Amino acid sequence: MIYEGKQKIWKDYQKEIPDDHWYYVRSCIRQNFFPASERKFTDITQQVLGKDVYETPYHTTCGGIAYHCDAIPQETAMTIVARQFALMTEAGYENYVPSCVTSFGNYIEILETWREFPELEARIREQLWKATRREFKKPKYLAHTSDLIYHWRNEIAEKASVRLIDHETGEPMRMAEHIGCHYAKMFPSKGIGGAEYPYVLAGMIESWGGQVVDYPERRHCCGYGFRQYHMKANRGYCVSNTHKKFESMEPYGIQAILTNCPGCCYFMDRWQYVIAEQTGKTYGKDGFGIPVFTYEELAGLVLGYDPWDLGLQLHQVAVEPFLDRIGVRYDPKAKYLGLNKEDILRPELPTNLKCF
Amino acid sequence: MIERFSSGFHPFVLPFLAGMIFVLGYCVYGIVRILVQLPGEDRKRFLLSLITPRTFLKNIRDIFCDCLLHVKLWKRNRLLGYMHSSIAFGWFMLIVLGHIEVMLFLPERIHLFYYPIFFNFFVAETDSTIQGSLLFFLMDFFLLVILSGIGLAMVKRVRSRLFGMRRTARPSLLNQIGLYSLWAIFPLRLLAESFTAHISGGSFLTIPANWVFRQFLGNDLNMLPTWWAYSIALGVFMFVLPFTRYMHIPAEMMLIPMRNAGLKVRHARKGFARVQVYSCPNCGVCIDACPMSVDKANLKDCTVYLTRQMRRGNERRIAEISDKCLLCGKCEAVCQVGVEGPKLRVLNRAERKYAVKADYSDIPTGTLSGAATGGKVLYYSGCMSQLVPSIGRSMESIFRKAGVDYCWMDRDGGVCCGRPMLTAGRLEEAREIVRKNTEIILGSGADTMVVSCPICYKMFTEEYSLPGVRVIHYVHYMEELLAEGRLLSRRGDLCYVYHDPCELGRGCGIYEEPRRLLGRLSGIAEAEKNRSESVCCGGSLGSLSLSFAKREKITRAALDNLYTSKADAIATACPLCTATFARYADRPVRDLAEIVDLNTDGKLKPDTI
Amino acid sequence: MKENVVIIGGGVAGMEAAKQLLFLGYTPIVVEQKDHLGGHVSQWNRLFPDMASAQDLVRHLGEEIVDANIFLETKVNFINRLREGYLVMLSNGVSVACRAILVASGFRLFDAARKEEYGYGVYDHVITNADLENWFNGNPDPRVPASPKKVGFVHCVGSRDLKAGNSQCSKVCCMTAVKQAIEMKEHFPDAQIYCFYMDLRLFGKKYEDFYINAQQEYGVQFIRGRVSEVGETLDGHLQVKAEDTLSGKPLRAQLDLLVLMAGMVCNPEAAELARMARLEMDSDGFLRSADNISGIVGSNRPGIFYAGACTGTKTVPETLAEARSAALDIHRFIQGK
Amino acid sequence: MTDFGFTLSRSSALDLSKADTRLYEKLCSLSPDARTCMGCGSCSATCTAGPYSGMSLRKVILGLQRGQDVRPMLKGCMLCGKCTMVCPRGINTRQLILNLCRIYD
Repeated sequence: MIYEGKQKIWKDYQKEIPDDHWYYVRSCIRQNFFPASERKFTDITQQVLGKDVYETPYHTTCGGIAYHCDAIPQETAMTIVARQFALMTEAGYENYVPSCVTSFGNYIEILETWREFPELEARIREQLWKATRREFKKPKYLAHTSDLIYHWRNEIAEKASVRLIDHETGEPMRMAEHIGCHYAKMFPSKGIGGAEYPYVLAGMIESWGGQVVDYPERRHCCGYGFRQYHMKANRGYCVSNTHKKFESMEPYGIQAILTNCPGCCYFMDRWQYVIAEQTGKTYGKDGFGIPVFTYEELAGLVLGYDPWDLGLQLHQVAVEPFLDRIGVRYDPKAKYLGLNKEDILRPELPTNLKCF
Repeated sequence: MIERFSSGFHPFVLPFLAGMIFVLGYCVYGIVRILVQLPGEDRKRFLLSLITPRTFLKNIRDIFCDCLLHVKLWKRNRLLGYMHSSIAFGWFMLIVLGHIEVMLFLPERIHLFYYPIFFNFFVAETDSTIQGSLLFFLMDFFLLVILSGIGLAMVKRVRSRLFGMRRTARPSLLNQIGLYSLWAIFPLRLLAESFTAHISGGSFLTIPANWVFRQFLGNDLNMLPTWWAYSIALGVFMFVLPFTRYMHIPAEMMLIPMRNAGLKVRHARKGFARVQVYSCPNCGVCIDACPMSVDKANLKDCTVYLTRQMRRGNERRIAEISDKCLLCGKCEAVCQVGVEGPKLRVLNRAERKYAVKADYSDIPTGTLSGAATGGKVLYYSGCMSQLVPSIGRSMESIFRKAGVDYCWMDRDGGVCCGRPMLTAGRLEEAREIVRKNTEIILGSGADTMVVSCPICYKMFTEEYSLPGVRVIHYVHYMEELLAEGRLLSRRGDLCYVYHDPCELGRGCGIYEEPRRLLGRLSGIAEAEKNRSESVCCGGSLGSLSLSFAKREKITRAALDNLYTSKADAIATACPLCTATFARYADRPVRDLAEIVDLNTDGKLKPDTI
Repeated sequence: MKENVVIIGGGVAGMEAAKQLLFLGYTPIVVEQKDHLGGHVSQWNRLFPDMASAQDLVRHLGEEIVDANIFLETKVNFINRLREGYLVMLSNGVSVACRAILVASGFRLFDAARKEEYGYGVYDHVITNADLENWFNGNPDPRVPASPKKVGFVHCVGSRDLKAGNSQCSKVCCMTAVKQAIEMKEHFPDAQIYCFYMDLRLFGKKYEDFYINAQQEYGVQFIRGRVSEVGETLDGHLQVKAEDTLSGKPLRAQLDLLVLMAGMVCNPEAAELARMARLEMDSDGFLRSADNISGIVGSNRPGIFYAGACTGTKTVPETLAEARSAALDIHRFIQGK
Repeated sequence: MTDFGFTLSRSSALDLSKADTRLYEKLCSLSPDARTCMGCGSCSATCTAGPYSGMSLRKVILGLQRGQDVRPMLKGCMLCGKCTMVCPRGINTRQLILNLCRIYD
């Protein structure tokens, strides 16, 4: 691998990201999968970094899942998105940041479609007006939340109390990054680092002391696949894709995976359990899996947040071995205590995948 | 005549005697072994035929004509015929006359079978009699005949072209020993008898020679050495005989009765096949006949080399020769002895084991629904005809013109007839295909099956049992339609040369009917080599290993033969020949069906068809 | 005094045209940006179909044009239209008045790094056809392993690819791949060579023989399917993904070396020239010939002619033939016939 | 094994690096012209056995190159020789098939 070659490509794929004043929208599924991540995003940006990140409880889904499951036509998705933009316009913001990669891709796809077919945009404006009496301005800047964390990665690194370094050996942690398909595969120029060698997550890992490890199936889908997953009969196909990724990853000694997509994080975490149950195979050390983190979680960890406040107990794959490696202190007994310090019950332990 | 030695024995006869005993022993062993190898049914049939008067007489006649007089060879090439019959028949006569001499003059010595051979050494002439002079004259005469034959053989050895042979088989070392010892026998006999002639008497050859020799060799010291030499030559010849091509002499005498008994080759290496292999005289006629011989690389793949390699047991070469052959059957057609080269090859192929067995269970056999009911004609064009669509189209047109109620069995592709599989030596697979087709044909309810491909036709007539179905070749069928007036012929102005497809001519013996049919419709010319001498087009499915490039030479040679006729176009009756010739021919190539269709009208007016 | 003809580009087209113009009695002025003549051919090793030496061709042409005015490391600064003819200002300060200009600016090899998924410049063992020729010329390349066991050739890199900005076929790459595959097998007899192709466009004299030979004698396997992505394995091998379209199945292969058959795109300098001399560009990004059948070497401006790959992808013999044709057309133009 | 109602599906991908091509190489040593197949499909289009058994010589050769088991297809061949007639590369297809039927073990 020629690192300079990658740097050259990264240089070509950069985008302008304003430093402040963002209108923040949440992801549908993340709020259920990893609710703490979105909460911590606002914490980190607003409190730690002191940025103006605004959100409103009135925003809805972007329609992306329904669109990718062929449940609604694109025009419907466009009208939903138009309403989101209207909310942003009404709040007085012009920088739009969704927390979901599919939303991000959906917004970009819609904006690019409108650019190509202005008459469609006009029709959507009309439909939005008829339905809600709202008007909107298109966002001046559109970024994904991972773009923002990437943008502020060095500021986070400066404030960090933990680095992605094995505190026993001093070696950088070996980490893989996994980018959601809808982040840059459709519009490579809209992602940091492009589609083939995206830099958005790699940049965070590098800034925070870890080592990015490439493996042949890095670009492969996580194994969610929207409508494939939503049909139970097709889930074997979904998990096979994940299996393929982990098989490819296996020889590289990867200690954690960083993702920027709600589905990827969830499925790469959960499917490890399914694979372990079906094949008996686990991919981490000593029977553990490989923990899969969101960028907010990783940022939270290096900033010294309590792992259980970051919601790491909601991961299927045990995160403790990773935390031990990088020297994060935690109270094992507090793992299954809720925010109110009361017991939230314990999950049943899997047969093959080692968990706590 | 009196005996010179009261013992009736001299040591010089020992080499001959030993050789004779060896060869007789070998032959007895060989005959027993072959009889054992024959399947029981065949053995019984063969032994019965030997005592059946009709076949007995036929055997005698055939052996006399084929082995001694070489009648077939005479018909083909007089010079070669004379050469072979002079030696064979002459020698035979010497032996017969020798026995007559003994019986006449010293009947008590007839049980010593060296006596007739060396008669002149053992006797002294006391008075001359008419019978004696006549016998002596005949002895000298036949010796002269043999010597003339040997003289020709020597010339042939150096200048085979004078005998109309471009190529001859290269003899191996043992064969050379056999050859030279055979050549030596008769001059030595002449010398020996000549040296003895003043004692034993002689005739026009030996007496003058004796006089000449005595002029400068005043004593009888030369006598004994020449008789020794004569005996040794005979002994050597007989000792090497089983290991040389001269084995064909006894083997052929076994082959003829076996053939007359109606035996078939059933195993590549045993029984009848073995007799055939040993019967090959290595004359090499098949080399020139073989269409592959246009390419020097194939010269050693003719039948003569197959039999040689089979005698040697060289499996690699046997496989190579067996696989390469086009199975055109010409070597068999020209063979003087009747070695079935193609059949031996197919059986050799059949010896091979295949790990992947065929499975045709997926082929449905009830597919001809709505096909023929009684009286309907089933037409089978064969796989290859699909690559020459004009054949099927013409046949359909002919059927329509003649008002025939027909069903084209394999219009949209059907089951192969099985002959390619059979000739590849995969007999079980071929049988399976035959079973499938039999089911389809019998299930169709048709009573007549017209076959246009000679490959398929041969297969259907030889390997199928189709009770109630008349399998008819399309040439015959078209002739019938013309004869019945259902088709009206009209002469075209093209002159065709007819190429005999191997499978139709040599394969099925159909030579004249296509010519008769063609002659009614157009001008017809003959190529230099025609009928049973016809040259394979080179496209034959018989060959397993000949590459496309190597076939081209063969095709071009076959075309060159056809061009000798100066005809405007080539007619043939085989889709494979048509497709193969069309690739390189400089003039149109048409199948008979197409020509018939072009040059006939139906009884019905076209608009009512 | 002999009449000047400016030839822009000192590749084989410019050199051949210069040679013919010298013969016809003109003074060719060859303007070449690089410090040597011969263009791309001078970097090549052997030329199909006869495996002739590329260097020899360039050397022979060079020997033939010693009498021409050759300006190396020189660019055309601007071209002015005169009453009759043109005034060409060169970057070395020379200005030439001439009645005829021959544009022989050639092509540029597609930048294979732009097909990011193939990892040219990123992975250790990915090279281009040009890199391989350079290696054949005896120049060491660390990307070529000492004894590769499996080598892949990817056809159509930057050709027939809208996403790469070139929808045209580059015409020579298929044959170059077959040639290079054979040469690689000659260098590494134990290696298995794979060619990943979309269509094999082997259109020229004896090209098909090369193809058959590559299959039969060199055991090169041709896989119909475009490589979709390349990854690097732990031990430095390349993992290539494609669809084996003839099997209808996805296909993976681990290779030791991957050679990208970079296509031909128009030299960007040609666009600059076109702007200066008001020449028309064609939809394929190359200069537009007056007529694509009978007037390949003509332009839309009187006195300006084309030769070689500036009007489209060309083989070397086609380029040479066009150069001769252009020289003759220039002669006729100047003679006023 | 926990029953999830679905299982890992086997990858249909061909792995050239893992393909066992010994049989293909063996075939090529017996029938060198097998290498010259360019996948035109003439043989399959004309095949007598094809409609019954799915026999396709093109797929047989390709399958061998990819290390697949091609026996099921071979079983249907009747050796009729049409493929030999139509092959533009002049491959002796019948010999190829016979050789292949022999070398399987």
